[in-house]
Amino acid sequence: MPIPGAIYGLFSDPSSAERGMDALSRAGIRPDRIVVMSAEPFDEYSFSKMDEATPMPWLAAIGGIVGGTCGFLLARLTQEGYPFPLITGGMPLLAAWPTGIVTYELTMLGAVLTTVVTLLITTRLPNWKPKLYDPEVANGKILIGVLEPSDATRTEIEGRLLAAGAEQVKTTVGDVAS
Amino acid sequence: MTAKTPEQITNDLLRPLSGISARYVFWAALLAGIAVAALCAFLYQVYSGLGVSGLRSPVFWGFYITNFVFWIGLSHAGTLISAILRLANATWRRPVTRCAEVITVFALSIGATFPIIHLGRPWLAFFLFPYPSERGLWPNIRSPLLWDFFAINTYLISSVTFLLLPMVPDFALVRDRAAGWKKKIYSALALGWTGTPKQWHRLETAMHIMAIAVIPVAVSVHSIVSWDFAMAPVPMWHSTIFAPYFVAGAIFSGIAALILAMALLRKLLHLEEYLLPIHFENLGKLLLVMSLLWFYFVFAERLTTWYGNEPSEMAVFWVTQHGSYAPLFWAMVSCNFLIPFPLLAIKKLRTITGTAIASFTVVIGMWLERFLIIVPSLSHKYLPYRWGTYRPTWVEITITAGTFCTMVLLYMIFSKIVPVISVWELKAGRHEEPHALRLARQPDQVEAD
Amino acid sequence: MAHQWGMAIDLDRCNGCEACVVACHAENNISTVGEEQAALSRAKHWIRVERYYEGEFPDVRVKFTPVLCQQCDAAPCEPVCPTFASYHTSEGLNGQVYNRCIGTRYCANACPYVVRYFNFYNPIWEKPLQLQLNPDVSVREEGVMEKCTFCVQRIKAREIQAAAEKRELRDGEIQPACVQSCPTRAMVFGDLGDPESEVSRLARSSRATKLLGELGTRPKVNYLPRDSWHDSENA
Amino acid sequence: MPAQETAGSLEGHNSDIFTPAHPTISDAIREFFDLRTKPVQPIAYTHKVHLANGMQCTDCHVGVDQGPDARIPSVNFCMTCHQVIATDKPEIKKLAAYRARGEDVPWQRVYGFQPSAHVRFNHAPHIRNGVDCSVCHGDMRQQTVAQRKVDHTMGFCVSCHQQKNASIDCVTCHF
Amino acid sequence: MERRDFLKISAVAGATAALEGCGNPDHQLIRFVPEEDLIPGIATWKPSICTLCPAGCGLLVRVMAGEAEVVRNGQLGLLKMGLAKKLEGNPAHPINQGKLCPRGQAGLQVTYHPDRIKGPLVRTGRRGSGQFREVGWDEATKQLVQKLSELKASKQEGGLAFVTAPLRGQRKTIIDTFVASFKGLTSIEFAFFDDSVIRAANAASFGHALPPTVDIGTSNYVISFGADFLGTWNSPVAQSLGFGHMRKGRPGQRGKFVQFEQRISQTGASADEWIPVEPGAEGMLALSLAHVIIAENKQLATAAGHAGSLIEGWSLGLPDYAPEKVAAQVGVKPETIARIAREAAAQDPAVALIGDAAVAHTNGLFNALAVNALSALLGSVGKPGGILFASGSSAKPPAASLQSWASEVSSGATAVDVLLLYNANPVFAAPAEWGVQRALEKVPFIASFGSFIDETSALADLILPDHSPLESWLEDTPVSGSAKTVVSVAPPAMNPLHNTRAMADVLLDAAHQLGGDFAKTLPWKTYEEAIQASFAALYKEKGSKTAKDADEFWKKAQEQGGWWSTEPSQVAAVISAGTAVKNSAPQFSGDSSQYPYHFLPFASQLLYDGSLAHLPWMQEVPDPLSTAMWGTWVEINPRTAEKLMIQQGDLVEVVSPNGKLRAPALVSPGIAPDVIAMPVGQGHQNFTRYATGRGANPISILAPANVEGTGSLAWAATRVKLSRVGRGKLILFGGSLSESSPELKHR
Repeated sequence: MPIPGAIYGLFSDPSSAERGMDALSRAGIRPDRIVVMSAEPFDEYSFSKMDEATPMPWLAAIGGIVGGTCGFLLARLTQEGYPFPLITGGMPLLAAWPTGIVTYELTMLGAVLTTVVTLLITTRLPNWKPKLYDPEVANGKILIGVLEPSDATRTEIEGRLLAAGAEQVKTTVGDVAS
Repeated sequence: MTAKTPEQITNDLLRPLSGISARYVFWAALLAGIAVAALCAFLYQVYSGLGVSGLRSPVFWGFYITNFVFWIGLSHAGTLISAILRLANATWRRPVTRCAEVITVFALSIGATFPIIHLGRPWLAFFLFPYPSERGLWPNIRSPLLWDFFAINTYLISSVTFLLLPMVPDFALVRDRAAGWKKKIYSALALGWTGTPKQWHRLETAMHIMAIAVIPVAVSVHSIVSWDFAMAPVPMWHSTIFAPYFVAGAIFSGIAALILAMALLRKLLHLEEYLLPIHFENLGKLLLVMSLLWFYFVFAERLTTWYGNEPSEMAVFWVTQHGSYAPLFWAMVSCNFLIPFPLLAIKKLRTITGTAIASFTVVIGMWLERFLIIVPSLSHKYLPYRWGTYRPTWVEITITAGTFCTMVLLYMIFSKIVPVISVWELKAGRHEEPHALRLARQPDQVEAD
Repeated sequence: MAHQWGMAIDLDRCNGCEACVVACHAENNISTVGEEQAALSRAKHWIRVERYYEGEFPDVRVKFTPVLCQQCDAAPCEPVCPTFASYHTSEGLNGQVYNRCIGTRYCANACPYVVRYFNFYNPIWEKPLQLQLNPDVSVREEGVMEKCTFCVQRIKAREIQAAAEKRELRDGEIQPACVQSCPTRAMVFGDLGDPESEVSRLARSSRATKLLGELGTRPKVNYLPRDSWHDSENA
Repeated sequence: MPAQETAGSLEGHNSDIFTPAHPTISDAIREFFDLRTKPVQPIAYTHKVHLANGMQCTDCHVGVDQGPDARIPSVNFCMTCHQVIATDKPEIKKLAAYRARGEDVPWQRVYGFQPSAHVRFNHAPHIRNGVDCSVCHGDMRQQTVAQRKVDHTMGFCVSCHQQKNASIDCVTCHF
Repeated sequence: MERRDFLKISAVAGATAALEGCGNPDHQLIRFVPEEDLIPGIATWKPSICTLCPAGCGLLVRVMAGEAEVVRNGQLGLLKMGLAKKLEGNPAHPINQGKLCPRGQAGLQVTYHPDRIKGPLVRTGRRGSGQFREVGWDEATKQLVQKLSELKASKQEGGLAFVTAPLRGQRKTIIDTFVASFKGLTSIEFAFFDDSVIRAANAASFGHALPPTVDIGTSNYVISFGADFLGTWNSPVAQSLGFGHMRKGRPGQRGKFVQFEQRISQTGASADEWIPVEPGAEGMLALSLAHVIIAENKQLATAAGHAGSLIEGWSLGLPDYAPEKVAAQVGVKPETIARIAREAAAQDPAVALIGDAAVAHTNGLFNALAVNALSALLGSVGKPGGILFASGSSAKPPAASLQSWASEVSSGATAVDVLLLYNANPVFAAPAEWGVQRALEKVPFIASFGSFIDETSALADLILPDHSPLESWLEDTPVSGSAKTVVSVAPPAMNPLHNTRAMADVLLDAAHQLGGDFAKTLPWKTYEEAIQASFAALYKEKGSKTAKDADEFWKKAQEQGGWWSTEPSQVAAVISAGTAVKNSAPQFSGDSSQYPYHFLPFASQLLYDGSLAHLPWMQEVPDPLSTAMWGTWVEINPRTAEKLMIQQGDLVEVVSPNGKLRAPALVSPGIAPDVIAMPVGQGHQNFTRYATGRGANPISILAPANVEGTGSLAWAATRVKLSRVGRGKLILFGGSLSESSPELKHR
């Protein structure tokens, strides 16, 4: 039975991190148990090939539509807001062009805001107390580790990480399930 | 000179955040002083009445609206440029984007204050907000000023987020190296960023979407600013060319401002190894294109007017070409075209200094352009009996100077709390296409490739 | 149908005497701004008599044109106002709601006739000059745009009176201050909605023109230009 | 209500100019937030008693059905009755004292729009169209010294105008 | 209070302090018990009379309840009272028929002027120092009476002088009677723009010593020689009404109007044909027109009758005035003269009138007689569409001339002990050369009835301020503007704001205190009584269809603002045989080599002769032609300006043989190159906060030349030179001069 905590290695360069990753997967660790952290994106390395799929663009589009609708309604309803028709310049009370402009602006605003919100939610930010982190990452080290490894695998993992070229392997105790 | 390790990069780029020199304090104090003076001038205007400005009939708009258009234009430096570069995936963008986006945020906030500064009764500015009241009255959606309200707010919000998101990983970086109260602050700002692949992927997707969204917003913003004028039947205002003309002008002045900012940062923050000649080279080329485009627009506008020979328009036309506004007009042409063109077109001159000089004249020239769009038209409307003139007073001049100082001051402060170059993006760029930076280091080979 | 207030000005009668200007000042509480401000082109004359010289000595001619707010039906000043301070009333006037005005001065820029005047300072009356103020008309404060209202206070007063007397308004019953004062009877005010009214008759006449009509502002002030003398006319 | 120059000559009467400007910044702020000082009446006039004795509003507030304003009666007008009626009451003594000094009673305004609201209110058409005084002034039969019972906001005016389908065109009131 | 100071206290958000703002009575002025029980917000219209110029238009005054800060027995307080809010023409009045000129409407500001004298003043400082002490009426009247009784006792010749503006009606009667009781001269009437030349000419030509009532309305051809009849001349509102009617009042029929002058006046601006003429050559031109008409047998010479017979060579058809002979001197092309003559002869009725500068030359009387003869020849005298004469104080003795009086006094020939001033400001409005100021300084005691401190009343020892016109009883008998007999009267439109008294009342009061035969000659207690008496007399004389007795007649008159005949009045002409006058060329002071330019002062449309320069409205309303505000200007032809290298707005120095002045230049195409024009009205040294120290006064540099055959000033007979001395301050409301800017051409 697994005990709480995590075990991870710190790699100084992406290629060794790559090897560490392979080692872990060959050891049959479930991918969702593996954790990777780096101070910069390593898109072209396989160890960061995870959680790539996201509906963000679609959500943004929907957000845009919602925003646009709000804009349109705002433009419409406010002009009809006062019970007396406030005609200006001989224009119709509900003029298409300006309504279009307001609708457009709020569409964009909607899209942008949804994007930001989606980003924060999907990445669980803000989260000021990350369960598992190592400041070494800020110094360019790449962290690759396993969450809640079972006692059985513990030593094996440690060995494999070191073999792969981890500069050091650390263990944390305590609930790290993020 | 060899490629920098991530360690070095981080150290170099975070250095400015620690320590404040006496020189810095002096300049900051000086700028702050002028900014405060401007604030006082504004309060004096509120207290005494708009009469303390030089505005009069028929020139009801002067310096304030000139500044408004100018700053909004300047704000197109960042978000738009960096967005374009991001989408075009121009690798040399990486050290540039943040300096650019910061300009946007600050210039936009400054520009947005002018419509309030110029009001006869600024304390009633809230009438512009669509809020429900017992009166049942709402603002007039048909007024271009309302469009401004929506466009500028949208643009501001987008730009701020566009600037902030990529800053989070760098905050994390600072967090991990800082100690004490600084650590507390930066931890808060870092939102607990850890740098898992998921976070990186999401951030990059978000930035991509935002880049797509922000370009049309930026375009719409300055189109709408131009429509503030084009919607009024005023000679030389009521023109279809205005929207593109203004957008082009905005990008033009924006790039100029960016180059200036970069040149200064490079000197003051010793970023010689990050802001390289290639960046000025490339931005210089962009500026050249915009300069030509600007000249093309001016030419098109003038030509059409001249052939149209519509009396009311010709009055404005001649007063700018030969009349009392001619000196300013020709100064503008020199600043925006005659001077920058050779500086940017001739390769030998397209140095950092060269581009910086060109940018400086362009910034001045574009300010003049806005002034010359507004004042001559207003002072020469249809009925010659009511032709007039305009002279700014010390109040307007102080407030104008104040906003320029505020801009620089904000930039200075920013450079002390955030790395002005995006550390992680730079690193990412380093290993992505290793040759990009190599080329950058031998700009003379760029053409060869 | 609702009234459509309009005016006709016969420039063949007008002799530029400025009586209308003073009448307007007296009726509408228009403050004098003083020498210093006048020099800054901030004097307020809701109606002004434009004077143009034509030709050179000795063959000089002078043309007078009283210019006041044209109360356009497609007024450029209205849509640009963000707060509805400038809007079109049900009786076809360009309403100017002082309390809504925040002083963007956009309307004044948009107005091709330059008939909108701005209060750059609070107006002052050196006592007891304030006793001349007309209680039926607002005293405008600093930061507010103002302009000719076709003497809306007189219109309202007459409408209320007619309602009290349960009758229709008579043509020519309402006279703005300028019209009332005009010594040559060059100005006629009335309801353009009523084809029988004097002003409608003049507006239909072949002489009628509009100031800057080509701008499509649909002004409700009709100008009847100066005629020339033909011997035959009197034959 | 359109008595600007009255207000003006009251305001800052010590200065030799009349201006719509506020004498002090705090006055400006107070008006901006519509903070009104409670009027202090020189004499505790009681509407309740007078109305209870069968008097009509228009007996004293003459002109309210003819023109924009309702007249506040002068001391002479009050004294026409109070020569003889209730002369022993302290408040009436005050009244008599004013008259003796050749002064009018400095009644304070209870209602009235802020001048910056630019409302040209006209009583007559309202009275003619059967709007009861109490609609806007509360039931004076229940009030002794007049108090501000009804808040004359634009919403208040507009909603009533709508019910009575009177014009709600801005220029109906603002000019 | 300076605007700058005011900015400090004012500004912030606009709007009068909240109505119930000062919610505590203790913080307020006391309120006086109102004298009248007014209903607030309801306007009443009261008839009145405009006194600002001799036209005598009828007014309606809009009176509404308001609260005024007033001083009553020494205490400042608020008083609810009826206040004049607006002046409009009285529709019932035959002269202005409900219309009113800009000056008349600004009369409102006379009453509310901040610098009005608020009570009787006694001089404390030295003369002209402007230091006075407020006193009560009793003390003030006592001082006046004492001086007068001393004078009476001394029985000295000409010891009393009374200088007034030209007056009519009972005020004149009272003054004349009053002065007559002292030995020596009667009152001196003085106004810069007086009509004595016209009166003299009309007396000679037509037997009416009156200004003409020109029936422009029904005329088909109007020739005006320099008369600014739509602006300031004679009865401008009546003439404007006529002008409008002539132009568009008669469907299918539109009269022509030709103006001859040197500078486009506001009237000339409305002419169908504006023709410049050499200064002073108007008479010659008129006779040339007459020559053509006679020569071409369009009209018999004899048709001109007596008026013609006054012109030498008339019966012979004026051989010396053939267009080609006089063209050079007149400065008008012969063919133009001939054409105008033919047009005029062909139109019936056609009328010729002359005024302003044309009669202010040394040969002004000749010019006037010549034009009168032309009118007579055109057959429009005494006919509709022509020149008519109202009834009215026709036979008036020529008032003593201020000029001669001043010279006598300053030379010491006459000693004057007491000088009374009323509505006249000769120190400002008379040429410096007359030495009025020197004369006044010689007078030991001067009392002024004026409402304002001006250049003249500043020299007074005692000031007895009159009511403003709106506050006092008024009556008037206009002498032109309507063919009907008009006798206007009006009770006060409002109660006096300040501690003032009507001049007539003060005089009557003084008379009664002096006692003697005044009890008989001035039987009335008050001015009101005097007016009522005159109406009683009028009722007896004219009778009335509507009123059953004198009282009702009097009441009706007050209600409608006066009494007027229903039919045009028929007044018999008093023709006295006169000798034929021969052409006299105008004389100009200053020889043309040294002073190359004619100096042409003209009446300001807004400030008139300067007596209205103290009204803010008149200062800020743009002048019709120059569009100038708050200042004066010197009008110059572009060619002249170019020659002298003078730009618009430059400060120029105008030098005449009799003085110099400085004013900003206004370059205008509407003036002859050899003429420099300047409006009268500005240049007050001491006339309230609005007029003092503003611009320059053209009168000050005029030569003391007289119109031959009359005592009046030939104010257009001065020559000047001018030069640029720097930048001036010229405030114009108007931008471009021309509608089509030369800039608008392709280049």
